Amino acid sequence: MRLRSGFGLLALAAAALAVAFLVLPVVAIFADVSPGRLLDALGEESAREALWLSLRTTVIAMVLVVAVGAPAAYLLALKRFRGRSLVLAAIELPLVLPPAVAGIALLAALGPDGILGGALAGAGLELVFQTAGVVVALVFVSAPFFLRQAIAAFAALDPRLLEAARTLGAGPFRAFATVAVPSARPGLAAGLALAWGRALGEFGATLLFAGSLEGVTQTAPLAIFSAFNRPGGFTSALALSAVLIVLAATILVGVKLLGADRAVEAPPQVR
Amino acid sequence: MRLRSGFGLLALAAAALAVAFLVLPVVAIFADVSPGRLLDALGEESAREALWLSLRTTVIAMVLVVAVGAPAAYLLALKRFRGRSLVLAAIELPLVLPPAVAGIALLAALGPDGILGGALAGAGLELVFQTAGVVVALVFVSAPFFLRQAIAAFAALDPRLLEAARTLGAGPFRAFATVAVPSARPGLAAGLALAWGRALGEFGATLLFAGSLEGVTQTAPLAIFSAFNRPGGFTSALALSAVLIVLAATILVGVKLLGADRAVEAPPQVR
Amino acid sequence: GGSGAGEPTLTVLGASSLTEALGRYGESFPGAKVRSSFAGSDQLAAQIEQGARADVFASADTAYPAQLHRERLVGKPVVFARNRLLVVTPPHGTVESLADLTEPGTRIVIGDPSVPVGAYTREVLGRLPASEQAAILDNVRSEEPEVTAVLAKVAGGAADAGFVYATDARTVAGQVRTVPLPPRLQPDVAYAAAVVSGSSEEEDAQRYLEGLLHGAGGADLREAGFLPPR
Amino acid sequence: MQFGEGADGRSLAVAARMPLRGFELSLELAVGPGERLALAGPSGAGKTTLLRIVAGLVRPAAGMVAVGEEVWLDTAAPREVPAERRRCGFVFQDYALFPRLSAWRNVAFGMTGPRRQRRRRAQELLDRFGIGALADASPGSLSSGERQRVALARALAAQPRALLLDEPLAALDPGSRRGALRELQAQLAGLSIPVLLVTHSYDEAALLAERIAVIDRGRVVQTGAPADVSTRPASPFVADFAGAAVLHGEASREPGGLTLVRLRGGGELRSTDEAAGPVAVSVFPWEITLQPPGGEGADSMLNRLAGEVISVTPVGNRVRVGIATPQPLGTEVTARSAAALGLRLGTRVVAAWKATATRLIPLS
Amino acid sequence: MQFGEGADGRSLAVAARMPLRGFELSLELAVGPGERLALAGPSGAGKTTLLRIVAGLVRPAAGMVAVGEEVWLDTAAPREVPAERRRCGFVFQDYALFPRLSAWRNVAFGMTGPRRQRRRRAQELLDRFGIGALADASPGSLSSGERQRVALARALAAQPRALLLDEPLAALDPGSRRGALRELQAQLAGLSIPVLLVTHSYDEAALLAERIAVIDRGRVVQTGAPADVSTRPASPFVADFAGAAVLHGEASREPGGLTLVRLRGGGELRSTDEAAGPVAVSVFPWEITLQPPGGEGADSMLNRLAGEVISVTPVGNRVRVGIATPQPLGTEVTARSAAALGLRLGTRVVAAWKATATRLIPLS
Ligand SMILES: Nc1ncnc2c1ncn2[C@@H]1O[C@H](COP(=O)(O)OP(=O)(O)OP(=O)(O)O)[C@@H](O)[C@H]1O
Ligand SMILES: Nc1ncnc2c1ncn2[C@@H]1O[C@H](COP(=O)(O)OP(=O)(O)OP(=O)(O)O)[C@@H](O)[C@H]1O
Ligand SMILES: [Mg+2]
Ligand SMILES: [Mg+2]
Repeated sequence: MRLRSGFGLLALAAAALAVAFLVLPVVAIFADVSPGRLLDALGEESAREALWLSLRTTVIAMVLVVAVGAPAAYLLALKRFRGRSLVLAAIELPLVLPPAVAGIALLAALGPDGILGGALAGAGLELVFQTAGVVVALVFVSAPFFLRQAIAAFAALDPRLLEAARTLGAGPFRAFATVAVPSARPGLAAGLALAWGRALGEFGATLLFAGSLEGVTQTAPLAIFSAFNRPGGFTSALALSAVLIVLAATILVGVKLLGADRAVEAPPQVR
Repeated sequence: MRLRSGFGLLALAAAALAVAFLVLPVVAIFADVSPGRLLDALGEESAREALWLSLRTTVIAMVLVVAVGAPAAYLLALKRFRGRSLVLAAIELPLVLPPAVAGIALLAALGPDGILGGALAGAGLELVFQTAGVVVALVFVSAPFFLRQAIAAFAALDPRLLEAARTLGAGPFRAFATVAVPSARPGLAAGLALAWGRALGEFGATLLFAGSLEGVTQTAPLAIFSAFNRPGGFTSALALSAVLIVLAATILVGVKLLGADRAVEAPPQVR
Repeated sequence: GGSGAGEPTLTVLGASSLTEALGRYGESFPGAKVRSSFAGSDQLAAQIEQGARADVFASADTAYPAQLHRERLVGKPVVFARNRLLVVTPPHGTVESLADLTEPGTRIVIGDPSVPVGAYTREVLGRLPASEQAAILDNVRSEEPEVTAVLAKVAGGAADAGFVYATDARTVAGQVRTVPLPPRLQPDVAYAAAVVSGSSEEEDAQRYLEGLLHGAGGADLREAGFLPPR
Repeated sequence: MQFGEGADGRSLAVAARMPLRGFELSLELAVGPGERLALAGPSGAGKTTLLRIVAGLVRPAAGMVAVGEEVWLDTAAPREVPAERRRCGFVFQDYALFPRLSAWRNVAFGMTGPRRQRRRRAQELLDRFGIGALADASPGSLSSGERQRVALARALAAQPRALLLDEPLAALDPGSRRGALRELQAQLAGLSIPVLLVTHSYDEAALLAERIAVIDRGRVVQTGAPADVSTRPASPFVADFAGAAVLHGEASREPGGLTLVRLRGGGELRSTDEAAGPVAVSVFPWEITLQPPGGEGADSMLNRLAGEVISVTPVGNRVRVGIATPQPLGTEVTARSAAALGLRLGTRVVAAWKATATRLIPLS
Repeated sequence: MQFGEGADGRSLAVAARMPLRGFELSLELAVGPGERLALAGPSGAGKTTLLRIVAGLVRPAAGMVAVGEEVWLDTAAPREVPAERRRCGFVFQDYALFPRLSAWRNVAFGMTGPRRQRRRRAQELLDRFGIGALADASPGSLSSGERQRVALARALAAQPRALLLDEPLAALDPGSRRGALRELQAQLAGLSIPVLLVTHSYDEAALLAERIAVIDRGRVVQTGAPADVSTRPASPFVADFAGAAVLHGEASREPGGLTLVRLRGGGELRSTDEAAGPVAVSVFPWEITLQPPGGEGADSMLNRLAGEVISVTPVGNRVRVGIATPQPLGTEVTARSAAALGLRLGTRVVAAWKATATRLIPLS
């Protein structure tokens, strides 16, 4: 598309508008926070603890999401079965739940009086008020993001690569680990970045399901909310938000680089 | 992958676990709500009004997102320029903002005292406590979902199709409308479904930026929240949630069908 | 709120816990159309600080109105209602009295100190003997910045007890039991409201506050379980 | 390091039946140790499907696959060895190299043992195929010819019991195809395992294999040495496929031992083949000479058809000439004769050939 | 409805210079109205790039493109007409049909006017190309041959001023290529606009075009009629490309009017061409006869090289025989002579050809 055409200019305007609209509010947060306040926010013990808890719980959640989600997505991508499209729609539903409803839904399913409450208690597994509960809430809200990207990435795999692996003696697991995952890596990384970003910002479901206790269940978004409530806490809430945004941006970019299609940078094909 | 192998069974277990974990909480909501309550929820004037407002505002938001986002994504997908990857990361940042922070950010940028507040007021445009504000909040939180999918879909376009269109006399707009958009349709539809789902569940940013005024800015998620604060409100909140889930599922499936790759169902290639 | 040619419109920002009472009051308010927006008091304060145009701010505490008043963002606040704290427990729970809260292993949820209900809860606990206070605080499993989260956990059986306002308990009526606090422990829970500076409908806003104190609004508050301002 | 040679003396046997879109695949084949059998046939005939059945990538409705004593599939037993335990080398049509593994890692994929040893053995194989220097290159940076060699090395590295190749030359551009063909010939010639290869083209099949199985619509219509198949086509389809011109007519015995064929649309031919009733007549383009009209019977050629030239296409030192005889006829003459005849569109000529070069194929 | 015929009398002229990866594209070409010029050359030579420059899809560092009076590009002016206003028909290598438009909508894409009229004109064109029945089919459901015809129809439907075809036959499987080649010949023959087509293969170039431009590493190394290019190759590269065997040696004049070439590695040849100093010798495989060793000089063939047979590959009724003369030599003989000689790997033979069939190419 030539930029110097009517539509080219229109598209340019659209892109500028879209970028400005999405970036401006984020910039506005930074504009409200002086660099000094940013450092102060990091200096606060409780803020550091919340960030650290956020990092820990999101990492664990991402490990779970990837460890269970990748094989699950692989299967859902490759197998055709009746009701498949229904299943694919169902796993996207958590996306539309308002956060508080997601938390209540988790309580109704996994809380002590929930559907599986007895079974979990019997297994000695306590989630509510526990860091484990935070992880569960994070997995619930972020898994759909990873799953849908992973399914798309695996579905786009060249099936002959998997067949080639089989004729070379690779069983299903080896084919998955050495052929499918490396080939789908850019898509998996994009899904992971998205899920991680969503988990880092997660607020409502965590609060309702796991609660909010410093050092145990109070993640950064909860700490921001709490700071926000404190008289005069507005700026420190913004400062903590800014830190969270920087952290998230780092993770987004880092994970994407990890998934960057290195094959593309291979030397050009010459004969 | 054969299911009857060690890894096949493992993947099956992973898929079952993932689906159950994501679906169970949603089911739990329905289990807690009797069908009668569901109908009652629909019977309430305020609930109907909130659903109708949600539908209206999300539709307008989606129209804006697609109308501006599609050409913007097209340009961002096809043009290489310095800082492109930075721009692509920046437009994903709203994804990680905790909802309340997103609301504050919008207030700081577009509120009466925000960066652009004066300019907007000068143009006679009021957003806070206005339905227009809801739309702005929805666009802000949902646009990244559409944009990233749309960019991926346009980037995957065969560039020769666009070149072919040009050699046949199609200017940039015609190439976009008649070649790029139809070819990218499945990706665009997936992005739209995701953005729409996210917009339907949007709570925090809307509440802070647009308030929760019945009939004006109180969308379904806000009405759910408001119901929580009324006597006996827990059950009616859950009932309204269930209705919202059904609505969202319908939209998700509908939009996906719209984007279904009909070419795939073309008669098999025989020679 | 702007004024049309006909009835003026009054924009009321109310604390979430006032949803029922102010909702009803607004519907029957004479002489003006009332639009009410309910959210956490802190969120409403943030909106006003960010310049949102409203007419009345009805908070669930006195601190936010006082703070905004100092910043000249609202007029002089008046206390328009009071509330009581009580303990909610699951219907089949183990907690039947205040004393049970000190039992080790009892799962208690209270408000985050940053929200009024959390601050008041600490005030209540402060009036208990030091050992009891320590035992209860030891049992606190979560400090919730939203009352909904406290109620959801008690109603869902995830917590054995929670400290909330009497009015909040009504939203989960039937799903929880309530244990009242003895009067000697009751804090002075006051709700203050003020007219937002620069309101274009100042007269009506003032009239709205009057009604809350002495008129139909007061009745609606009483009906929703609030106590009259002393 | 050895490859292929390990599996001495074991032949591959396949029998399969399976409904495909539009027709049923139903065939039996056996390939001896060290034998190269080419499956040739038009697009969609079921060639790839057969290879996939052998490799275990597709399960037929009924069938049997065995290499020597080892039964890979027997739907009657039932017994089925999964693809990954068959040790069946497969060279895919577009090679299906793993895009994120270097050339040597692709080759080493099917090997077992410690990494260093696999690396060394992969390097040896790559050296043997003349691309040792490219061991660390990624498949995307290789030319199609190089990719073909990596794919073959990879399939052989796992010391397969049988080797399957699906159109190994189709992905090459025409410029590299000639060279690659020669190389592949040499590489396949050294193997002692059964080799089953698929191709669209009769010529390629003839060059690469000792035996051809022509397959059409799921059935083997003829097998035999390349020369036999082209000189004695079992059906008009095979004749056409092997490059012959095919005409249709009605045969009857003549006194004198020849067979007379009255062509549909007019004209008569004579053949030394025996036949009666409806037949297809096949004659190779290079058996036909072109003569100016009029000069009758100055030679031993019994068959003469006159017509206008409708196409002239030079190919190397020869010219392909299409003639509008009652049934259009493709012929091939030397550039010299074409010039001598002054051939151009519209020229009237007589196509003449011997009765001995006229193959008759009875039509049921 | 007419196509091509409208732009009578306008020829296409191109001159372009542009750095590519590894070398510089730098060439000038002109194609007359109705002329078909084939760009032939190895992969990566810059053929596609040249077409893209003409169509306006790539801008060269410097250059000029014009059709008749109409200047499409002149970097000196500077002037550049965007691709969509050049009306330059382009048939892409893999056709680049719009996958979500039916065949007729693809064809009608470049047309203007009301829908019904476009539909009718598209249908006419499809009928003309023999695929009228497929007007509503989606490209995905067409065979590659049908797709090629749709692509050509689409390019012509916009009544282009020039037609560019990038390897129009490369996407076809070998089975359909022969037929498609014939058809394309007929279709291109009827046009009155300049036609520039790209191919990898000398044979295809010879069949489709009146003039060939052989291009290598961004430069035109020879242009001329196909016969001229193959009989008088301007460089060893062209000779090899046209299918000749190429040997290297040192030439010197002999008394008697012949040139003597001492081959590198041993052996002598004689040629009627004049040359001195280092030369490349080219001879076409079919000019070479094979004889049993010993029978010297029984014929007029001055050039004789002895060696062992290293490859024997039958092709139709001919056999390609590789011989390990000091510089390896590719020859082609009839199946009959091959049989008579008892050719097999290792047989010693003498390759013989005439001095008049020996082309000398001086190496600067
Ligand atoms: N698993 C299957 N079940 C049913 N039909 C199939 C299956 N796989 C392929 N087919 C059909 O069988 C037919 C033969 O396909 P196959 O790929 O074997 O042909 P081919 O001879 O390899 O053709 P080509 O030369 O084009 O590769 C095709 O019509 C295809 O659609
Ligand atoms: N816009 C460009 N700028 C620089 N180099 C380019 C550009 N486009 C292509 N090239 C390079 O120019 C060379 C020639 O490419 P081109 O596609 O024109 O070759 P070709 O002759 O068509 O080859 P093939 O027969 O394989 O299609 C290649 O090495 C390619 O990488
Ligand atoms: Mg095939
Ligand atoms: Mg090219």
